Amino acid sequence: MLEFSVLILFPLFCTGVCYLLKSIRTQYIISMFVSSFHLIFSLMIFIGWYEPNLPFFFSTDSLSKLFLLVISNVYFWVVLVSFSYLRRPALAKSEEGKRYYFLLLNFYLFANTAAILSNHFGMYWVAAEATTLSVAPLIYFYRNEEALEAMWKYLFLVSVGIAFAFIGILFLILASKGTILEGHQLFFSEFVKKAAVLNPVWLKASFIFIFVGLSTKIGIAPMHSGDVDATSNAPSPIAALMSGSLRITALLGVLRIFQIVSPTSTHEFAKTILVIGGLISLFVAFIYMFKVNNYKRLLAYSSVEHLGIIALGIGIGGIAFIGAMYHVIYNSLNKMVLFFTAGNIHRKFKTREVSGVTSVLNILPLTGWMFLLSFFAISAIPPFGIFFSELMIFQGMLFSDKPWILFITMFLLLFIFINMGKTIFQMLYSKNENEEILLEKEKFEIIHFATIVILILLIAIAVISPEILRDNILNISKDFGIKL
Amino acid sequence: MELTTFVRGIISLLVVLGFAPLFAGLVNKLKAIFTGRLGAPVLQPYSDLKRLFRKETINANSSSFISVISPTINLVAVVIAAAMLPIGFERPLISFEGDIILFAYILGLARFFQILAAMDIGSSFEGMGASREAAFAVFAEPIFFFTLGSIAFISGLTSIYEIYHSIRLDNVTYIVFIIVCSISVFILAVTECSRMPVDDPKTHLELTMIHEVMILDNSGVDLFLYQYSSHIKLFIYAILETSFFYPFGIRSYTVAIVIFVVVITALSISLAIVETITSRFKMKSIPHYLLFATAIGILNLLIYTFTV
Amino acid sequence: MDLLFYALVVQIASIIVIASVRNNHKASAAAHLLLTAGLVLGLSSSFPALVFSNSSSLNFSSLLNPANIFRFDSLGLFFLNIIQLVAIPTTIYSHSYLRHYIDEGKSVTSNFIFFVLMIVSTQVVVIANHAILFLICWEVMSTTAYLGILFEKEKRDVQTGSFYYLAVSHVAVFLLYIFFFLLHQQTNSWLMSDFHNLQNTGSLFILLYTLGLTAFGIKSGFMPFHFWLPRAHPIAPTIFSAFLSGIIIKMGIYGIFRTYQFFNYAPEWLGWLVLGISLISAIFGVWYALAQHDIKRLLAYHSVENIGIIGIGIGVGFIGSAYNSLPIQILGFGGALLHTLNHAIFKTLLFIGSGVIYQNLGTRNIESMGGLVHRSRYFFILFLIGSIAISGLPPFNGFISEFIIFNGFFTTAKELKNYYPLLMIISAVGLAFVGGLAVACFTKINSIMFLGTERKEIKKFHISNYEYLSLSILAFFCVLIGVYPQPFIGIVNKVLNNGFVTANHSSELLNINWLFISIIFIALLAAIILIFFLKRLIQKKYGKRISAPWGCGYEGLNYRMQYTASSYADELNEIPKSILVYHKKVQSPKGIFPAKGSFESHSVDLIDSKILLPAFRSMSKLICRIKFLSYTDIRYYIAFILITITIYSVIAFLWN
Amino acid sequence: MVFIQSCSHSIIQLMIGNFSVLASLGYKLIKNIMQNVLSILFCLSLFYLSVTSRVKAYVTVLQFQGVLLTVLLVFPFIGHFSIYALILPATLFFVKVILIPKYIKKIILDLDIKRTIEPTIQQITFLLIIIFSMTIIFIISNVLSKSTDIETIPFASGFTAIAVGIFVIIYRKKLIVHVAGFLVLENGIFLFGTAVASELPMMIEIGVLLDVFVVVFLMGIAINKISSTLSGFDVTALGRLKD
Repeated sequence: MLEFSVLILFPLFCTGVCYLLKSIRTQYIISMFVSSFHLIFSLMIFIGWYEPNLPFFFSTDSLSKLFLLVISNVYFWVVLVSFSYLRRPALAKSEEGKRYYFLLLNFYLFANTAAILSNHFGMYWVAAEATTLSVAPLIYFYRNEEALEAMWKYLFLVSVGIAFAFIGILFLILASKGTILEGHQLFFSEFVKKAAVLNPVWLKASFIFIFVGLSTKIGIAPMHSGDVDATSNAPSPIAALMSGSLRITALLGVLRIFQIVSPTSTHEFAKTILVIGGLISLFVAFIYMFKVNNYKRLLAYSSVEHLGIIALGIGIGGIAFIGAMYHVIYNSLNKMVLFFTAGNIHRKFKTREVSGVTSVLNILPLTGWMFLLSFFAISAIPPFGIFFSELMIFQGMLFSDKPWILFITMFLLLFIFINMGKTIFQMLYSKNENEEILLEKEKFEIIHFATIVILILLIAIAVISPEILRDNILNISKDFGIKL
Repeated sequence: MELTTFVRGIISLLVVLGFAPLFAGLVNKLKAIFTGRLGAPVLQPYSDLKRLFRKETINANSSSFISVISPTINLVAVVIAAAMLPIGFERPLISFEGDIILFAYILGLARFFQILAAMDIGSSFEGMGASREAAFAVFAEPIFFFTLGSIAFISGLTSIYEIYHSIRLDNVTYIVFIIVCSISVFILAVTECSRMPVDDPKTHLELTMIHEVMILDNSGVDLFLYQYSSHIKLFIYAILETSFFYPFGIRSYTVAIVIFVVVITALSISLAIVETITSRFKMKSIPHYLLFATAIGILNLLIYTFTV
Repeated sequence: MDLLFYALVVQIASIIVIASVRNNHKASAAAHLLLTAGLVLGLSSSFPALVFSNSSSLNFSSLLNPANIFRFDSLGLFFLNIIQLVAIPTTIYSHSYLRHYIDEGKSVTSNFIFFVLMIVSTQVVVIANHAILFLICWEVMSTTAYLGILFEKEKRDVQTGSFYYLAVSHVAVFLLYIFFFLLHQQTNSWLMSDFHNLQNTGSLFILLYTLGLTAFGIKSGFMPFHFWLPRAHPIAPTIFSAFLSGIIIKMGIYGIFRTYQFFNYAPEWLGWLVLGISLISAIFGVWYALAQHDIKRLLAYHSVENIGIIGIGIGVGFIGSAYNSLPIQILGFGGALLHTLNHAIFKTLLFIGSGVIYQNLGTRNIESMGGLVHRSRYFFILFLIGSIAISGLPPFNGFISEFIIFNGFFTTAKELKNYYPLLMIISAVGLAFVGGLAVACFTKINSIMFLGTERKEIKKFHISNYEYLSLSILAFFCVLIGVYPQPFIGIVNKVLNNGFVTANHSSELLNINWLFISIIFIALLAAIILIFFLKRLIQKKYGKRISAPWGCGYEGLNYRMQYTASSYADELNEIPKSILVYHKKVQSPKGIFPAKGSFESHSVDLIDSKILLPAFRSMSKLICRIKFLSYTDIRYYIAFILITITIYSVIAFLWN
Repeated sequence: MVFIQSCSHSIIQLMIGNFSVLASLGYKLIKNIMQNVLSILFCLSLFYLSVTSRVKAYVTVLQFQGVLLTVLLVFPFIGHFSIYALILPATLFFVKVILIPKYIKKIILDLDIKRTIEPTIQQITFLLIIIFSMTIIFIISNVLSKSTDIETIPFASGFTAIAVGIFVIIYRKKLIVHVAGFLVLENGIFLFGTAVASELPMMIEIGVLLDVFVVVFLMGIAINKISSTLSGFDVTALGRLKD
């Protein structure tokens, strides 16, 4: 029960506490407390120092352990920088938003953890929808037109999408009709064990609906729009949260159904669908990169691109699957840095238009360098982690039965890199003609500290390559029936 | 290297150095005769050199040390090139595998410094000459490789001495090949030594000159060195030409000297004839002329490769 | 070899020094000192390793080298030596270079850090044995070089130029990914030492070879992949452009050698392909150079030319390999290796020289220079040595390597007979042509920059002792390798015997009499000096004076009447006008009282401006027209869900 | 209209067919009949939805559907009644029949939204689209029911409701109508769920209901904000976010 209370009940409890407390500082302290506890616990569970035994619809396996650590980590950093973010002066309009900020964050943590630890599709669905609900008001944090529109679009699209995922779950029930699985109430663990008996027609339908439905949340094209709108208009910690953990939570649902599909005859079909989704995502990002004018949107599209790569990796299987798992970790870390630094840039320049941002490296040297480095990191330049994970995915692609995918991917990635680089470098280097920007020295804030630590983490995980992580990922791939 | 070979090599070199101005004088004399003039005596170049030697040296006030060392380098480079040439059947002073490359490149060194020295003055006349020299030299070098080089490639030998020794005049195709080669070398000589129709050494209009305009600001010993090295250079090409017709099988001094004198004279006559009957090309058409020579080389080579 | 490891540590330590010390000047001095010490230490460990010991016995102690991720074979050590040798003078120069910026109040810390990281990662690239380590260092090298280029990042051309570089590196590394994956698949190992004898890979063979050669060829700047060099080199800070041109593009050559080593065999068509591309690179590289007025851009094109010359050597070596002919391989590869060393030396010399000029005059346009020889004669002499060397003229090092390559041509013709002599003559003529153009080009820059009179007023022209020192070191090697090539030939021989040709160790670079060449060159130098002094004596006797130059009777000669670089090269540039994209703007004086006339010439890169950019522009225009998938209306978003589900269902329906 | 007639005729045929086959099965039969009848009613409400042009009618339809679903849920417990089993239907009734419609009505009143729905295509076309998709869904369901044990009519009706919900969203401009469309979709899923089986545990079902309610609640707030800040009630007000 300890783990259950720390991971799930405690955040829920703190949601209530935050509602009662007026002082944002106290809320922050409590949230910090919750998040650090959560992180420590996730880490302990991950390392194996603590063997969790969860009640009701919850349980853990290698996959959820890994994802729990990822989201917990993202959440921790987001909460850490949130307070300094909220104290920024330019947020007069969003006093109301500040009041509910930590409350919603705590609720988000609760919902997210519940989703990840759930062992039941119904539970997963409820929790995943709850994450949408907790994030939607946070998107509207700025209280302006764009944020409102983004929130509406996100809320609506994701709700519809997730409703489709529910249909998919119902199809899964149908698939189990007349088999020994009937009446097992949609527990993953049961389904995975005896997946072979499932009716293939309904299984396919189920996979399609769940994948497409959750795609709205993951941001797989062509259902990426709501996600992109939301990520690009949310405050940067929230954007980081969405890119780094919310998408991952949704991805978990797809992985679950994929895991069920794995031992069946539908496997190849599911893989093909994932590959198609991944390629379309890459293509969408590729198109967008030719006409960028909003740098937060750029980052949101970069998320679409990378989730696309992950989907590709999962779809290709083999070593690419392992690469995709690594990519999940690295991408979530990397996106945090990108969004944090983008938030700093936004604060200084007060615009999201690329054309309005100039000479970041001179005006905000620290942020600028971090931004540059994280761009390198996201472009798979070593020694940052994404290099390694992408390498594995590429390798998997090349030796799959469809090596041409690699060439398409590389072509698209190359142009994404070129165009993204063009935009980002323009922001970083071009001469400053905006007189209003004050040239004061950038202060070292907690957000800088966070970005530096995360970047170091990004290198360290890749270079040190902890045994425990590798074993875990190998276990996951074993669960998915992947032969290496 | 044996001492006697060394001594003979030295003697060959001295022959080249000694007779170089004579050849220039011979050409000038013949040319004068063909144009109906009396002309200066054959030994006039010697007197000229002697005169220059004793003159005061004047350097331009904008010039640098390049102008000072360039004549020296020029002479040394040309002399080293001359030391690689076989006179008669004797092994030259410098002869090793691959000396043909050194030969071409050492002349390139001389040219490099001559151009620099010309540009050193900072006058547009010298600049003009230097620019032309650089441009034409670019085309001259391929011609060299198409002629002498082609024989080297065909025979598989890379030393000038051995290359000439490999020439066999008993094959008809080979004779044709050699004759066309010699035409190419002739064109090369005309270009490199700034003779008609590429350049007019006797003109007095700065705008139309190549070689002469480059040394416009030199005098005294500097001019002496330049003139002397240009004589040597002309003679080098003459020897290159001569050696095509030299029967290397016969090792007799008498025959050697006779043939040498005869061929050199014939060459100077033909040079004089060409200089008499042609006029200088327009500057713009000189590259075409050189490309024409290159084309001859390629054609020649094709004929040879596919018939022999 | 642990010493090398410590040397790398010392080099990296210089980062800490510069980052931690507050006083800028002192920090910079200390850091440079430390870096130089580290490099010298490295050289002192890698040079004996290359020359004296048997490379198979070299290794880090096992603690530092888990799973054999490093290795020290002769090829790697050879390149390691080149890197360190060139890095030392560059570092020395860097000290005085960065001091200027410190004086201006600009922070140089980051730039120095990138410099160090670049040097270190480049060194690790050549000793890396594990393919992934190789790729990592390769990328770190490219990225730090990119960051270093960005020193004056506010400038527009710096942004584009550096970006070209980055994008091209990215393409290259993508190809390398595939290359190494395939090698890994073939050999089931990630260690380069296990990649060998791959000629039996069947259909993959051609793919592998082309991949490797293309990827590394892009990096080294063979045509048509050269376009990034003239973009990136001019805008980089001098220390980086020197290192880029001197070393980093050589890493591509290193890669090509390694690729060959993996297969240990090259088919003949490949030899011809490489030879052809290299000849084109060499000829048009130098021709493009001739049309430039920006000194660094010009030198960048010369890098293309020299890479072409190296490639010619490699091509000859490939042909030798195809026919299993030892002498051809030795001459071809040997010439290429030696030229790699030589080019690293003289190109660094020239780039540093151009950097010194740029720093003093504030311009890279040679048209506005002139008469610098009167400011500093010794500087000119050093620059001149580099120029003569790069033109391949005796008695300096450039000649030696070109000489070997020429010999390679001769030997190929001799060994293979048939139609080979003809093809070899054409190649030789091509190389000779390149030499001629190089002479034209370097006489142009030397005379326009240094000789004549000053075209623009020069406020100050100061060259520090560090700059002299670094230039002198490089010039010393130019002369040394030129005049006394034997030991260097010996090293090249060793490298060849230890990695390429399976011959016995006694095979010298054939029957070339290097001693003879040394004697000739020494005689040449001696004779020049002798005659020079004789001339002095004569002049003392007959008099010597200085006077105004001859102006056809016109007395008012001034600096504007000098020949310009444009006019100088015009005649030659006219010939391949369309390839050079050579434009002229002529305004000739007309009438009785002529107005001001002018003449300008420009050349832009054909691949860059006529193919690449238009292609990219039309592509982005086309793609921007795609409105699909970018609607703003939420109803479309919902419709997409429906459509996607329908399509997927149809796929499911059709699925067997 | 002829088409509708023939369509409904076939549906009734189908229903009667089931009726006669299952006549001997007692309780299960009654359940089946009721399920089918309710599903048909559900479908009819969908037709009404597609031809009406009043916003309030949407709310009424939602209420009606809520009642149908409640009945559908209560029905199985007629035989063995328990308070515990009534929690879910009660919640459903509360949420879908009382809370949400009231809330939507309040929004409509508060914001003074125009009563007509401002369709983007003609009503008749919309109806045709719905009939077309409905036919396809019924045919597919019929085919599928041969291989799996599913109740064709509730299954198909549920699916039709999902399709109608989507079409309402796609072809209507008003945001409040979008919300209604979303709710129709949810109702469809619910109906569909009951057709599939009552596999889901009650906790989860209630969670789902809560989620739906909160979604609608948040949407309501958002519409409020949109009308105040963007001064518009339909999608044309939402066009700021572009690539």
